[in-house]
Amino acid sequence: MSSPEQWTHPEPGAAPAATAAAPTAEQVIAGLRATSEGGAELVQLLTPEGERVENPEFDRYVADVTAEDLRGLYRDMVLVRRADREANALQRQGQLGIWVPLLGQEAAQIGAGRAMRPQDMAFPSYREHGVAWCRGVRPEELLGIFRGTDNGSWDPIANRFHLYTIVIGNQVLNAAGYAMGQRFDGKVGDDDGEATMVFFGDGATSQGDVHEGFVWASVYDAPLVFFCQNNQWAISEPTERQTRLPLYQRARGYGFPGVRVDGNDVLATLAVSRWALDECRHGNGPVLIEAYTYRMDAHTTTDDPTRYRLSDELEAWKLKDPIERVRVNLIRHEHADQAFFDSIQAESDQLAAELREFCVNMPDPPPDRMFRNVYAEPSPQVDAQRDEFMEYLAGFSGGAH
Amino acid sequence: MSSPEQWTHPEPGAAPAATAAAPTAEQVIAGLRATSEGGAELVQLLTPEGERVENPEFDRYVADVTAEDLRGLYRDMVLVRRADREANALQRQGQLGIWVPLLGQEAAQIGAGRAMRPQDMAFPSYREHGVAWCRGVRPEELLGIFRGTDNGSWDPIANRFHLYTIVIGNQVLNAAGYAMGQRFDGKVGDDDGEATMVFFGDGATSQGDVHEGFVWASVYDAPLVFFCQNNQWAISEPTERQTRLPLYQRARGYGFPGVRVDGNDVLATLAVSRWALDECRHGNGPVLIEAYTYRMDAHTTTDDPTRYRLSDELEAWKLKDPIERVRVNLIRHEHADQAFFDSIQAESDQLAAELREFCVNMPDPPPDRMFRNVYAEPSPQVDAQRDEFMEYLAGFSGGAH
Amino acid sequence: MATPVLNKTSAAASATQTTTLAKSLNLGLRAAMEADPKVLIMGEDVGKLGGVFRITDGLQKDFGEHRVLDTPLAESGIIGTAVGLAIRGFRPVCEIQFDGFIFPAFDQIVSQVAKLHYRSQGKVKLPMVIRVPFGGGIGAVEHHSESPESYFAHTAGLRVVSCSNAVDAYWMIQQAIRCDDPVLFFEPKRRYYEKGQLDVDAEPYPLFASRVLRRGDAATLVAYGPMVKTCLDAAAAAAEDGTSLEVIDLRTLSPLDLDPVFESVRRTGRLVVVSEAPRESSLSGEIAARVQQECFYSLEAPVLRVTGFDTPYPPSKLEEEFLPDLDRVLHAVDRSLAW
Amino acid sequence: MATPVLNKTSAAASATQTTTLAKSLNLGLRAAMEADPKVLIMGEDVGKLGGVFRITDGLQKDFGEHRVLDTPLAESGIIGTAVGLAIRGFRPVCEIQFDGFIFPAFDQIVSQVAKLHYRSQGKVKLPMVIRVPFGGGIGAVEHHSESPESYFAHTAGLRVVSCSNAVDAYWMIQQAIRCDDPVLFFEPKRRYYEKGQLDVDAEPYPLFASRVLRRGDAATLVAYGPMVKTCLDAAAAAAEDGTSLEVIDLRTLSPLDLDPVFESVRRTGRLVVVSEAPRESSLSGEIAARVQQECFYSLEAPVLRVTGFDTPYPPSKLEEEFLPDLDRVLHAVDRSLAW
Ligand SMILES: Cc1ncc(C[n+]2csc(CCOP(=O)(O)OP(=O)(O)O)c2C)c(N)n1
Ligand SMILES: Cc1ncc(C[n+]2csc(CCOP(=O)(O)OP(=O)(O)O)c2C)c(N)n1
Ligand SMILES: [Mg+2]
Ligand SMILES: [Mg+2]
Repeated sequence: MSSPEQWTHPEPGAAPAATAAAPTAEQVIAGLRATSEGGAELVQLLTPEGERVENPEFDRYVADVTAEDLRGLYRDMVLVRRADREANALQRQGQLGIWVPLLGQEAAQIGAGRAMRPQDMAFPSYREHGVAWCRGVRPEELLGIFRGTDNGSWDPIANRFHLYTIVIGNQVLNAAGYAMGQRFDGKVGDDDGEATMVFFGDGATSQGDVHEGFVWASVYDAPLVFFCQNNQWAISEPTERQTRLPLYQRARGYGFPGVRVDGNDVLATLAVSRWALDECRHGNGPVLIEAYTYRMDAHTTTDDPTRYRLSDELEAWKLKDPIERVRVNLIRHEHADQAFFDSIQAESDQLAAELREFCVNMPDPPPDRMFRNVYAEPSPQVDAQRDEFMEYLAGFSGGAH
Repeated sequence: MSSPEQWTHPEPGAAPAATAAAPTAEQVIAGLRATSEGGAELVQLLTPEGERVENPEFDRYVADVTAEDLRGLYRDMVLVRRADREANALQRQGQLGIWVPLLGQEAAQIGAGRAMRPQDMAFPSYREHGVAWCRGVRPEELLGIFRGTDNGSWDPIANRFHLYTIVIGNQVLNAAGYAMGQRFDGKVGDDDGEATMVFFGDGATSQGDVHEGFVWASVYDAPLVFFCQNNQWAISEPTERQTRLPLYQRARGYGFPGVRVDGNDVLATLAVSRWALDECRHGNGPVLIEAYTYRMDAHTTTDDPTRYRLSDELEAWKLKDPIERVRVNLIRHEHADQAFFDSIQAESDQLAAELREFCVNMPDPPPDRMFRNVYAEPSPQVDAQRDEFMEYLAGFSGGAH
Repeated sequence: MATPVLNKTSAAASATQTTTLAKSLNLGLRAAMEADPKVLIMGEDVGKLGGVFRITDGLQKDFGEHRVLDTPLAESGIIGTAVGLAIRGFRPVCEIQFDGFIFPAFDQIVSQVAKLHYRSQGKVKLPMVIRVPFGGGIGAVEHHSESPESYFAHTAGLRVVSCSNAVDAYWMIQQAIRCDDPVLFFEPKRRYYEKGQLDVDAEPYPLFASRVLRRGDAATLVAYGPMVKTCLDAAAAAAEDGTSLEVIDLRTLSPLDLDPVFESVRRTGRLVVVSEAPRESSLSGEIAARVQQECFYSLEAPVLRVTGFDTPYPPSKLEEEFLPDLDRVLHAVDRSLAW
Repeated sequence: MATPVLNKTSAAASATQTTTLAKSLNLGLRAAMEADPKVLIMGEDVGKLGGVFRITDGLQKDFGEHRVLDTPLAESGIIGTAVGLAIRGFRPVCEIQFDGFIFPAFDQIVSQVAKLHYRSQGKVKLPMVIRVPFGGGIGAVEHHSESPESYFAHTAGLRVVSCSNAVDAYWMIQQAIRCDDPVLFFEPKRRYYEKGQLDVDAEPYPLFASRVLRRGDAATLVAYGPMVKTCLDAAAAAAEDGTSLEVIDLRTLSPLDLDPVFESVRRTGRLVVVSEAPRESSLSGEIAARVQQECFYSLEAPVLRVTGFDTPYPPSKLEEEFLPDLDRVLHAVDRSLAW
């Protein structure tokens, strides 16, 4: 019973973790660790100050990353952040019903997204705008979800990027099944193997479906990377409401590796994700990655974080901004000059302008869209309801409705 | 990533655990270990040969067990086995619709059941006839479930033994909630604290509800002992279909202790269960116990194990019979003479005779029972259906129906 | 032209206050927690945040973390542990954040919550409330506008109610919490900010009773939750055209209290059932089935239904078309009258 | 006195064989797996054991563990991974061991299975079948005799069918597997051992069509799954008393194919709907609601329903009372005729 987790175990008579107003000593420690370095086992290649630190285990997975590649990662992060901010503004201006910000999670998503190969498949949650970008899904294609015109207009098969899933945890099982299929199709076992990456949050880890995903993937050796973005919050609930232990350790109980990576470090996330995907494509899946990051904005545009968290927490995390550390690193090593940064700035302004232009001009879907694609094969019943309704609408002499 | 589980990880290119007809090397090893001693960390105090072996960690939890106590445990096991066999026979003779045998799991259930204190609460699955016995539930009170006259006639509150739960995993969450309540009521924290024990099988560990039970109990420090009887099979599926790792290690990922005990060793199970319950009543819960045992009979009387497992597996386990080792130990230390064994034999015959007598005389429930207790408060709707139906029945001049 | 009872309530009013439906629920929960220390609130974000709709606003602050629990993120866990707490003697009030997220808990609700009292032959009571903000009309994303009430109305052992106005909200939530049976409590989220005159000293209307909200003789409209206002508006509009419609708020969806509906239909001869939920195998079908049997000789036209369509809930830009509105209700009334 | 079509089938018979409903399903699954290598079978104990009802007997042995998967014990996992496999291009056929155990998968079915084609605007098809042995009458313990079909019939995006005899079983399971939509396939477990004459060369009847099994003119009986035999028996008994009843097997529960029912009721003027499921907000109510609207002027009596009661399924010693039987069906027919 002297298991490594004992330290998280409250002392006899200690106040209950969840029922006492005062946190236990463990919670305080956990809390402090959370807002400091993220734990002893955090994999980090770029410090918040932009220093490249060595990591014998993972350096080799980014040994081929050139200055140009790093500039590319920087560009990705700047552009997705810009698109995110623009969409947020569009919501404020009534152009979108709601927006789910990715602010602060750019490195986690770009690092993971760029680690994926064309043949890989991704199953996102609802905040993966950065991963979408890497899969070739334009920000414009995300807007319908939040404007209420559709549920995502990209082609999940062509982009190898599944639709967003809003029901917490559901997509983890769907991804496990897809990855099983990759194995059944004989696409696993060598360097060109296929793999799947599924994205979910810290709160999602409590859902039964996520556990069952762990069980299925491990029992079937599915080439599946569980990519958990621990952004410290599930709406208003801190990670302590979901677990006693760092989440990457969950994998211990199932018999596959779990790693905690600095999710604000794009290079480290790229390296760890490449390693994990390689493990999977070679048949050694699944793997759990906990990307330790922070949700710098509200949960959604309808959320009010001031009700449940202090602003100094945000300030502490701003010092670990995912984009800033890359910028500093590029400058320090003279891998980028002002002209470069200006060009990215210009490109992002351009992107934002196009996004806005597209958004304000999005047409409303026609009423009969409601009845389309309920089934792949004909449904007399749905058709009858459609016909009756369209006839009813026609009854209004071109107006009223 | 050099986690202790690495050994269970298939080599690159190894056949998939579940999709290849041929088992992986790991599966063979796991299989062998399964039918041998149950793994390095198996807690055992009585060998199959009846030898008392020392265990620095757990001896103290049974230091007070006298020869009389041991005879008592022997008696418990013999009686519940006898009742189990009689019920099995009653099913064969058409007196019961089905029976769920506990054969082979007597030590696990009596060890756990006798470790519980009167103030503790138990949430069984559907095979816990031995635990029921320890909670003061007569075998007769179980019969209605299997004869189809009721769903268990004992009082779950008075006996502190919940109704059987057939939907795999459901009761684990119910137990977690009950244990949270024990804590909320301030009944946790000292020697007289309360605790809850929940029983489930190896197959159940795959269910989302069991995971969520682990999450809730750990986050709320609930005084809950998860007692998993790993009897090697979930109907026709071996434990390898549910997990890569020994199940007690599942606890690692949640931050509470997990122990594997020899579930065919009543003394070891008693010791480990007492330790676990003590941890819980003092506020250090939850704890996971994997009782490593074997389902010596069919899953139920409608099952045919010859379709999926070899008889020599059963033979190997017969050598580890839970009752035999205690008998040998009692004899070797001259703690029981023939008169004792004869008296237990007589008592068990008596118990079986009473059980049979009771069973064959069980009255069928009256039709209106169907409509009773659907709600605690009146339901005009159910009453109306009842009245209409009773009137309809009355229409048959005392016969036909 | 409200019902006598509503009038009586307002009449008896000592100190009436103007509240919204949402605020009434908050006040009702507070009153229930003050009245009984065994009442617990559990759910996602119900603590500091006060729930995404602020229905539990301020309760954790005033009653503590022992009584208002921010739970882990899993609905089966919320309901499954609430069952255990209820067995232990607590009266848990669970919040499901949105209608579309009750399904992970469906197994616990159908297999355990609905059956435990029956299985134990009454030895174990399960007094728990499951609050569900339901229905569309708020421009939300997927899974946030579902109307799952029929699933639960079809499940024996559960009680299912829905409030339609601020006054009922205050009383019904307290009555549901006092009920010794498990109650699914459906809250019309699009009506959370509708105002009402609440008199906390008034005599509450019984929980498991439907209620005539407006008298009329040309035809009867039956609805519950969010569609009640739609029907009242339709009746008001029809009145201007000289058509007097009776409006009945079901309030209790299981067990159904249809006697007032039968009585009404026997007078009007015509019935239109209005519900947002898809039509197939739904509560609206049940009402039509019961009425055509009980009022066979009184019906001058078949029972008509105005419902959501048998499609998934559409993207919100289309919900105006999906949801029954005043026009569709009156259109159905016209069809009924013209039959 | 079977329907023309059934006669045609037997007539066209080249090599008919006698099979049970269970065996027909096994043969149908085998044929489907031979026809399409993408067809997978997944579930608990479907491999070596062949399922607790042996419906998948011998399939793992002949098609291998890659195509017949003994899954971990979790229904959400079975359905959730099947969704992923279907997206990948497989055609999974999932077995839910008993009706009462489909609820842990309810969220995946309602939130993902039913909606993915719609959400993706047709870009992603989800061809999967969920087999569910359902209904009572086999003397089982709790949770093994449920009739949950109405939950799924109420869920847009799903197709729901139920076979009632050995011949349909063979064809319908193959048609369901070929269907590009997700299909809930309800198998009347108490009828697994009913025999039929199967001609594998015959022309199958369409999957999504209800079917007149017996012609009559006094009244119409509508049923599906296990109650079809009950109705045929009742009709046979009634015939001896000179009352000729028409019997319609719904076969498809969603989408409903009610035109044959309307046509029939317009002739007979009387309808009794028979189902084991509890009555409230059920499929039987939907049928009554639709018929009273479509056949308003033809009905000489209200549509009557003979169903299970609105109680949890009782201990098996009481199921004979709970389940509609020949007597209760004829009692309802008498009431209808006497109306
Ligand atoms: C099954 C389910 N329950 C509740 C919700 C409401 N909800 C949406 S997001 C969220 C919190 C998710 O937290 P986390 O998993 O950490 O992801 P994050 O939003 O932080 O990226 C909740 C409770 C939901 N979408 N699905
Ligand atoms: C949710 C659910 N799914 C399926 C079943 C059918 N079933 C009954 S027992 C069983 C196997 C359980 O195995 P395990 O958990 O190891 O317990 P054991 O029977 O071995 O004691 C299954 C699949 C069920 N009862 N509940
Ligand atoms: Mg989060
Ligand atoms: Mg087992």
